[in-house]
Amino acid sequence: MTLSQRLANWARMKSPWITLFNSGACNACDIEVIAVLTPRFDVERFGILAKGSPRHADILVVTGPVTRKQAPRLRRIWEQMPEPKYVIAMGACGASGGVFRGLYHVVDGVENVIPVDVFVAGCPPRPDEIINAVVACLGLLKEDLAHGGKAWRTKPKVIERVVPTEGTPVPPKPAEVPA
Amino acid sequence: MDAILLAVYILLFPGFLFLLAYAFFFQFLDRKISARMQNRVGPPFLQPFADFVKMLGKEVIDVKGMDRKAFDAAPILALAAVMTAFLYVPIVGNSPLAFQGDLILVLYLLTLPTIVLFLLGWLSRNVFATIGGVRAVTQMFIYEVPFFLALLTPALMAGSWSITDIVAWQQSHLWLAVLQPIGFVVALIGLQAKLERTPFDIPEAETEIVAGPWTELTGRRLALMHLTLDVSMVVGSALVAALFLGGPLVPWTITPDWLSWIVGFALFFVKTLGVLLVLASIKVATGRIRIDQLNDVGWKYLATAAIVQVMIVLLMNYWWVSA
Amino acid sequence: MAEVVVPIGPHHPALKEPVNFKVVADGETIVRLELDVSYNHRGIEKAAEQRDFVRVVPLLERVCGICSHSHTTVFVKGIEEAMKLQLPPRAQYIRTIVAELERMHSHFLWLGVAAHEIGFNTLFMWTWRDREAVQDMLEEMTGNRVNYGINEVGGVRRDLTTDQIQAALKRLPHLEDRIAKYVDMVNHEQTMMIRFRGVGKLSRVDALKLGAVGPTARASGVDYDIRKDDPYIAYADVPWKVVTDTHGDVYGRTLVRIGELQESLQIVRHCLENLPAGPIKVTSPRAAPKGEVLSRYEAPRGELVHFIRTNNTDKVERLDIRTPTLANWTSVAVSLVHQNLADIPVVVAAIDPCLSCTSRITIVNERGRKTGELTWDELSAHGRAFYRNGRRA
Amino acid sequence: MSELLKLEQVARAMEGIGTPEAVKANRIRVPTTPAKVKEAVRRALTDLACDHVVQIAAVDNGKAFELIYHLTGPHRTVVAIAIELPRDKPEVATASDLLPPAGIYERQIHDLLGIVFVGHPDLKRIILNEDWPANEFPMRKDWKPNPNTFYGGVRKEAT
Repeated sequence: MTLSQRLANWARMKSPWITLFNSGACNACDIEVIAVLTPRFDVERFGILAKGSPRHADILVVTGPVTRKQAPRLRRIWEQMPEPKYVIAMGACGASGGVFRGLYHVVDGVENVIPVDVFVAGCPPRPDEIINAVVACLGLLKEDLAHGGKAWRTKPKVIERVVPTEGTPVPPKPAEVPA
Repeated sequence: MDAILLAVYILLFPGFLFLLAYAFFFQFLDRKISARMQNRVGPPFLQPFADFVKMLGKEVIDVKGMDRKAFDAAPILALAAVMTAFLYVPIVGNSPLAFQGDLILVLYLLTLPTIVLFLLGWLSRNVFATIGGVRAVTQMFIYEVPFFLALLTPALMAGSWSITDIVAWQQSHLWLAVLQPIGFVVALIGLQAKLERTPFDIPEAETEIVAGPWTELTGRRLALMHLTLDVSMVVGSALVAALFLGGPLVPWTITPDWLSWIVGFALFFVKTLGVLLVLASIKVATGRIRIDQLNDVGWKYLATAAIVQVMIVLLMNYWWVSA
Repeated sequence: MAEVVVPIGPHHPALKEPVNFKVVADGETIVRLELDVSYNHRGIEKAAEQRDFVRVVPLLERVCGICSHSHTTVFVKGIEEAMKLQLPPRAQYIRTIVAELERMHSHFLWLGVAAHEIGFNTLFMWTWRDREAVQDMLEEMTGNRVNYGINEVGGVRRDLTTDQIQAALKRLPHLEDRIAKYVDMVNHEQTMMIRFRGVGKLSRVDALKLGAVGPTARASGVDYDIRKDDPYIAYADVPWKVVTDTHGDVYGRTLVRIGELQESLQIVRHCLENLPAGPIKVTSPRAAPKGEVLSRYEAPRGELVHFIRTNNTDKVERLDIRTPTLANWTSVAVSLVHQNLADIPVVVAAIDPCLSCTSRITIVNERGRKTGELTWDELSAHGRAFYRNGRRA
Repeated sequence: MSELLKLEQVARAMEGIGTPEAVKANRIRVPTTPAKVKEAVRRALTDLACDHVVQIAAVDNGKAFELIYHLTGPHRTVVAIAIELPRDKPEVATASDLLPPAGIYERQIHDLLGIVFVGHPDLKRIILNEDWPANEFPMRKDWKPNPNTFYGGVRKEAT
């Protein structure tokens, strides 16, 4: 890689700016993300700053199971962010809707609205787990730059169905499992 | 001075490259001091440089129906204005480009970034940006008068409109900060307001109107505007250091030429750091005041203090001349 | 005279949670305020009807992250009242300790966020650093910094060991003088006094008429506090007093909250020192007899109410949650009219909105004039006109 | 902190409207009919010195809708005025002119249960999102989400 490429990569690794978006969460994750900025966990020493406007941010931290009213707004915020952008979905709600899965006003999980790069486990995840997630996201950024964009790791949307050989019992499709 | 030395002066040493490095160093120091005062660790040394390079690499987003060329040109104009202002401030010894009235030119060039901010707010077709831009101009009307008065009183006392002459005058007299304490305080507060830092960062009030005029800036435009703010912080503190704290000259003359340059630069370095320390502690110790409160503070206290200072200087001039 | 419609939210740095204000402002003063809050509605009340008493407690724990213990305690207390269960005193004391610790960490959090709203980041950093001490205490006792999961129908799931109690007692003195320091800082720091005094004023009559609750009402002289009016868990036999103030503005609410911080600290110390021995839970029957319970609780933000109707099954027939922030929205909307645009975050933060509990809306129309969307040149014309004739356009 | 209301006090204030019964020491329930609920609330505000609406609870018990107005005051007793509304035409007069915060509570009940409050200044959508179908009320016992209507959020093809 040329010198300027390496310099650009170094700079992107050293100053990830995050912006926080609460998509209908119980705000436990939000206060943990804000606790990350305060003296005990202080992320400014890694160059992480919390920016107000999505225009200035690189990483979008989404908390909560996306409620139906917040989904279009989450989509618009994600589209407003300038390229090399990454999304961290916080906690169990971000991954699958968590304890609110299946409720009538909730779109389970951030995955159904915007493509997500890093999931953080926990309800709420501890501040040091959040810092670990940002570091993992930076690792992902490093690999993406090496492979030139995210195409290499996005799994294909359609999952082909494996035709079972006869004799082996076909597992019932999830819908058939009695509720 | 022949052309090559002048080119080196403008481009290399106290000019373009040195100013960039010094601006990054100032931003690092500012963030480190305020972080330590808030009992946090604070950013690493190369953080401002990393932020700048990262912002350069980001995608540039143009809002629909925006005048692209003007939006691109505005940050460059602001940066250029502030950088030329730095050439007239004496750093090492006397600045070779000094002429009678360069103080007025420097003050004018320092106000250009605020007008550019207003322009950016207006061009970016965003309600937050417009209100931020209108607030930036309102704030400029308020602090500009006392700030100019406070910076012009040294010229009155030293009897010349060139910064280099004022610095030379202070070589033989007391420092102007001692002779004009009120002017010094008003200048510091005005500088804090010009750089839109916390007690006066009303246009960019992050928690009220997202990011004010900065909202629609992305990629290299944002990088240039951040750089403009850092450079204007360096130029502002260098100006206050030169006018009130005696600048880089020492009362007794040092024989070998290069040694006096080094001593001059060391003095400049220490004095600008002192000003930065004061600015950073003001930023940490106070919250943001509203635009109408700034109006009261600006006109009631700052303006009257500046006028009183001018009166005192005129009286002192009268007695010295007659005595 | 055209007005500027400023949308603040739902994604906005001042608001840690999604609320959307359509503020109709004339220059810097607010004429009309449209508030649209229901971004956090998840349908918890419907889900609660399908979960039995064991599985509904974790769900109710996550109605709101900051007052999670409040929601579980008020629900569990209601079910125990319906079942006519008699709880061992040790369980009541442990619930009170965790409740008051949660009030302390919530008020510390609020103090930091309120300072951040006016740009005073140093106090934000300091208060959140001290809050970590409270978080450590909670984590040692309940195993988690937030969402403690210590309540269940019939008692408490974890016991307090003596060294946990000693560790907690050792931390209290340090917190005490930190709180004292914040009291004199709020009274003497210039910019905070300018930005907090006289902002968002609410008279005693208005506070009662508009149904304000908690610190917002107590700052205007209303002395309603459920812990005193309808004592529950262990508040009856703990010596403490209701903190009220008469200023009625954001400054008054700050004083009330810091006063409550000091009271909570005394309650925690008292409960820790004379924690009664005995079992920590009692076995509860699976189903609750038919009945209707109005369970009230003093959450950090105000009076939280769970209306529970049970029908001889192990599930709730209806759970109606009325959260404190919902009651405060009307008063904040009224007290914001005529204020400055820059004061919105401060006044909104002053009621310490917990939007995860709330998802309601109100419209306050001050002079009822029609204000349509503004075209671009109307806006710029307004800007010039506004400043040409000195802010009287 | 005046002492608790007596049962006879409430009975005297509410005679002609409903017979109160003391559910608990500090909670008195007054069942009444939808037509007289506004009069009951007005009397509670004036005669019984209630000045604080605790909550308006709305319950769908399968057969009909129940509305319970909880009011309290310096006497620290909760006066609960309970009414029952028919399932087919659930209408009741609004209480938002007497109790300003009731404006919010009634709009939420209208959204979730479909009870119409006659005379409410603007009974617009509050709690559900913009493109939630208008005539579906999620908190009703007989409501089931049917998969083919679009309840809001981002349409499938947009992700």
